[in-house]
Amino acid sequence: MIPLLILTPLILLAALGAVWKARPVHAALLLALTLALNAILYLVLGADFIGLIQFMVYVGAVAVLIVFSLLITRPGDEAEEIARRPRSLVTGLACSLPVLAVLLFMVSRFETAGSAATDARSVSIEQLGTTLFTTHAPAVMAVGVLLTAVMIGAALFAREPGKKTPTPSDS
Amino acid sequence: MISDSSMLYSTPALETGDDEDQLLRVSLGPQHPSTHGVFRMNVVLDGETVVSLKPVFGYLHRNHEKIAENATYLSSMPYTDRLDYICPLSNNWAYAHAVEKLAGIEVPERAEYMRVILAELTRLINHTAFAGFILGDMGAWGSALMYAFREREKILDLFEDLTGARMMANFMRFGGCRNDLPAGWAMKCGKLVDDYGPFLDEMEKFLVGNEILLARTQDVGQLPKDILINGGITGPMLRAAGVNYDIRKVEPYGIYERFDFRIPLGEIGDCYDRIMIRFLEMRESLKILRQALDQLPEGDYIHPKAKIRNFKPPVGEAYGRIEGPKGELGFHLISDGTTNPYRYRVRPPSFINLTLLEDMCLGLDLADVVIILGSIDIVLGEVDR
Amino acid sequence: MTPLAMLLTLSSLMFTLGLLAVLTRRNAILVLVGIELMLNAANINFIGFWRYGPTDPALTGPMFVLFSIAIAAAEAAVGLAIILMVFRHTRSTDLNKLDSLHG
Amino acid sequence: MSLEHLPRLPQRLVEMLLQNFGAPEWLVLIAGFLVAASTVVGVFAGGFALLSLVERKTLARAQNRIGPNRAGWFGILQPVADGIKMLTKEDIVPAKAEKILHLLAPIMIVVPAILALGVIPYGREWIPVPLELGLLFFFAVGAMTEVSIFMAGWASGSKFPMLGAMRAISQMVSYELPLMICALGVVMVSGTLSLPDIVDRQGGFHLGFIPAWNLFTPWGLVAGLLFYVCSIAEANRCPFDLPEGESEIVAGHMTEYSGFKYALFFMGEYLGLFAISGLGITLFLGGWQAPLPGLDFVPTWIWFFAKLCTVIFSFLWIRATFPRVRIDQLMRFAWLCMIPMALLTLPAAAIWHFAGRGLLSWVVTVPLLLIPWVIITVIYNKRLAPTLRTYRFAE
Amino acid sequence: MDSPSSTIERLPAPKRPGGWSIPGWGLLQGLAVTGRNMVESYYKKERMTTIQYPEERAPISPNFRNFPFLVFDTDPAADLRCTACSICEKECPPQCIYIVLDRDENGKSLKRPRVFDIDLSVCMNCGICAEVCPFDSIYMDGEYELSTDDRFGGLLFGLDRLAKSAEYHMKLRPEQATEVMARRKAEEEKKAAAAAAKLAKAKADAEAKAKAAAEVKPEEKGEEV
Repeated sequence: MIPLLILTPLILLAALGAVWKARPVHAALLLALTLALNAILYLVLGADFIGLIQFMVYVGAVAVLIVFSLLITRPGDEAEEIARRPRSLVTGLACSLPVLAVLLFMVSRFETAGSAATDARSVSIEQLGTTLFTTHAPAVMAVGVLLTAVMIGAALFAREPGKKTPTPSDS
Repeated sequence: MISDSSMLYSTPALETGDDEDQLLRVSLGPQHPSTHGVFRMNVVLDGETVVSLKPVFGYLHRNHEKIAENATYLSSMPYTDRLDYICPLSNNWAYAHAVEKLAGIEVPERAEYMRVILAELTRLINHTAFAGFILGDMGAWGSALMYAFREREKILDLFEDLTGARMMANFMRFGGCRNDLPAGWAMKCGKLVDDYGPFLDEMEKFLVGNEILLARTQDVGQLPKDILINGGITGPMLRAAGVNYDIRKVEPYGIYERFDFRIPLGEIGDCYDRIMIRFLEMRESLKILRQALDQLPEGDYIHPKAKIRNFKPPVGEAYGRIEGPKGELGFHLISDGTTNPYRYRVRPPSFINLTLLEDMCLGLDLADVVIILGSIDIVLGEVDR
Repeated sequence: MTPLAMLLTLSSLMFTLGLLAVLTRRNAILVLVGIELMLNAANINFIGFWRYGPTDPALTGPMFVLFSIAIAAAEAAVGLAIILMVFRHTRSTDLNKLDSLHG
Repeated sequence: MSLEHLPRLPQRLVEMLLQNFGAPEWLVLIAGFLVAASTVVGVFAGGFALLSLVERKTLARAQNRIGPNRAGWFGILQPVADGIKMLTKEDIVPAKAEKILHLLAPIMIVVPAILALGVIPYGREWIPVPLELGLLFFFAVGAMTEVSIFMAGWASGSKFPMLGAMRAISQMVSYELPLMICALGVVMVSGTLSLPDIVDRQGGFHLGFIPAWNLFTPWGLVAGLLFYVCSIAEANRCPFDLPEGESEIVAGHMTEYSGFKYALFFMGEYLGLFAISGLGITLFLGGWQAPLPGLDFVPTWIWFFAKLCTVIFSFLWIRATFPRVRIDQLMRFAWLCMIPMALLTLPAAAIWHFAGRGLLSWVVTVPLLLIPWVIITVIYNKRLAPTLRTYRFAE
Repeated sequence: MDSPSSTIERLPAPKRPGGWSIPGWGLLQGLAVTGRNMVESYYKKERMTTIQYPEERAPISPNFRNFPFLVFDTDPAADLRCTACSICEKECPPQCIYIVLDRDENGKSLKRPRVFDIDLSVCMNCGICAEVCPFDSIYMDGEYELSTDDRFGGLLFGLDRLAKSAEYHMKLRPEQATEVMARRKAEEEKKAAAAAAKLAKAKADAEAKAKAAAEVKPEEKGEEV
């Protein structure tokens, strides 16, 4: 419980930063921090494998990809972003606050309905593997197909449309 | 890439505006590990691809030409050492050659042989160091450079024995050389020439088949022949592209027509060819050295009537050029009959070879720029003068 | 507050934050950041229910998170590839400027 | 207590001391872990200092120089001198830098390297943190390095560091993939993610003298070689030192760093080198197992460090020889050569796992693994190979 | 120009066992070269050419030149060979020599320098001053450890530090010094002989004059009388 009490506000703060920070790279780095803290949360909860995978995939790949895309696209100035913030915030909050309300309402209802087991629980890698390839075998295959398709698709998308080198005649 | 010479001088003015924040403007130099001195390139990059490259030089400008016009003919001789400080003796010879042409001075036989020997040794120094430098530009942490310098030191020892200085030789005089070969010098030189072949074998084994070097240098930085000729490129760079132009053959000076040697010519003219041509040239230099050492006659090392003090060439004009290790090195002198030249002008091969840098680099990587610059083989002392 | 309730609250708040980012950000990549936050909020729920819920031999919670992570990675890869392609055409990642289908 | 237990000595001492004072169980445990961790950090910080000297000496010898020999006997105090120099230098933060990130980046380079060093089994008795998911943990913390390098490059607010960071990210992401795939084969055959267990599975000898290391199997040889190449790239060593690429982009992400922060980068780089070599040794070279039977009297950690020295010496030798590759060649090499070949080791490892070390396995896996080499050789000779240049000689 | 009588030669290609090049063969060859250098640098002198400078020194070639010095025969104040003719000052390429002629109170030249300064920070050790000197008075030194922590005074060499004895020259460059000494001696002898001859002639003249005077004396007297 104590680690949870420490982690939860940290995660929320980092997530808030990721949403709030005007400079895109800061937002992306804070996203990486949020995801890393999430991974620690999983470790604390006893899902070691999931936590490490989360760290590897999210921090090592997704966050880095996002950061890298930011580098390549060199997003525009933040002053503009800050200037139009009040207006966008109104619409944003108008849409998201009801969602939050509904969610929290459901959480409160659930608390009254459900009972929580508090015994320590962990999942061994062997157990996970066995389940993965027996109960969830079709899902694994589907994900495998999806990932292959994604790899090919991403490669096709990202490919330069015909390598073009600048020549004097361009100008 | 540029395909014909009509495009040569119309490199694009970079468009600004919408694209501006997508391009990266980088100033390579003047303090940069691989600009071979204080040289700067204003590079505009798209990602890592070069979109535009403007060389900026003059950081090492020493006013050589004007100083020479205000000093006696002899006083400029030590300054020529400092033009291309890798090969001072070639510079000495080029200047002496120009003055001798201007004043109509004869050079004794022995002095001519000494000059050939020294110039070819200088060529060895230059090309060996070149191989080391270009590997350094490629990031091969100095091994090749150290091997090159190890051998270079041996040649510099010879120079020290002969001229009294390792690099700033100040050795050639109008009508010969400053002093005679010390006893045993020719023998030492002969031994060096004998040992140099195995060293070149080792160096070639080290470099020529190296897959990374092949991948980095082949098809990088080549330009069509006519562009090179129009751009005034000379030396190994021009010969790597297959143009047979070597002043030792085209307009033989000194006694080069007496020696049996060949001019290696490449085909494509990329960085790899430039490296290879230099290796092959070194082999030819060794041949010349062998012959010159064998034929070295006795006699005067300087024309007996050569004047050291109060030297006044007759009124006139002369352009003397030699095949320096980097290309055509020429001195253009106008005399008004006084002790100082009226006009003194250097044609520095490094500088003129550098003019096509941007054309070679466009569309290539930042990493290629460094190699191409290395393959041109510049010395900033000569570029900036 | 039980730990489970706490995790659920955390996940709700994180989801809302993600939604907020999706709604307010104009930069397409930062919208993707919001989507990642929302996905992670869902994952927290799965892990929370697995940890504090009834025992499940099929390990549905961790399994779902595993698949969700795999799919999120795929989604990020494709999303960024698309954004990069759009960027190459329009020289911008600003969603408000991508209005060429606007009629 | 034999020499075998020497590295555990500090830990044991502290634990005994605390137990004598009647400290609670958890405190003893935590203190023991802390001391064990400090032992590892201490050993590798010393190793870093030593390597910085040995590297310079080795490179110097390869280049016919002597190398540092002025500070102390044979230059043994050179690292100390370097340290003093680094510490007394001015710490420069560029005006355009993001101050906090600029400070955090070097720290975040060192931390994952130290964490990664914590899970490697150095000897039979010397495993600082025996994690069940050790291998996964290693890669997970390794993932942090990319973010920190990006932070260094971006926070400097300068162009060369930015270029360096972009190169670093694309390089490390590309080479992490084959690295992990190569490790996956070992995991499949060993059936565990725990590094001590992986080492245990490589114990014993075949035919009485061939160690049962993973390297001496067809798939292990291929995967080991690929792992070796990838680890050079992951450690940003020559010939894949593009992120630093000193002749092109000055010092890459470290350009705007000076003094102690710069030293931290170096420390992170060397510790990372130790970690990745240690992992390679654990996965393919049998960890702390002795190379020949009958050598059991030697403490096992000595074997580990002997192997580590050999591997690191090979890194130095390569650094003394090879030029750097270009970024597009690097990426092409990763995606078109490394990854397909690494993927092929997976079925080979699977066959090995199910069919065992028999004739059948050899017959099937060797051709399977030779296919890409043959293809590459053919492609190399037909398409990529240096076109045999002809040179004319004008008389 | 472009179609030479040429022979075609293939380049020293990467070794190809069996006509095929194995990817990586060239890299292995490179490793072999550096490995060989690594090992041989421990025992082969021609591989490891480093000289540990302050403890060991490279032998200096007899021709080595570094910085000029002025020669005196016996006494640095009185018989410096330099006559302050300023030829070296004019010929010096970087103009680093500064000479002031010494004059007596009447403004008459004493044919020796009062000030003779060479600025080490400007001098480029080319040796032209020694070459052009017609009085054998300036030569190039072999001393090369001239660094100093005094930027101004320490780098400006005056007469006191430039003047070195003829013995020093003899020790430094025996061949050159012997030749110079022999030439100077011959010249001196010639001069002495000439002087002696002159003296003798003068004496003879004087004697003749005296004689003539004595001869004409009576006449003079006579005239006077």
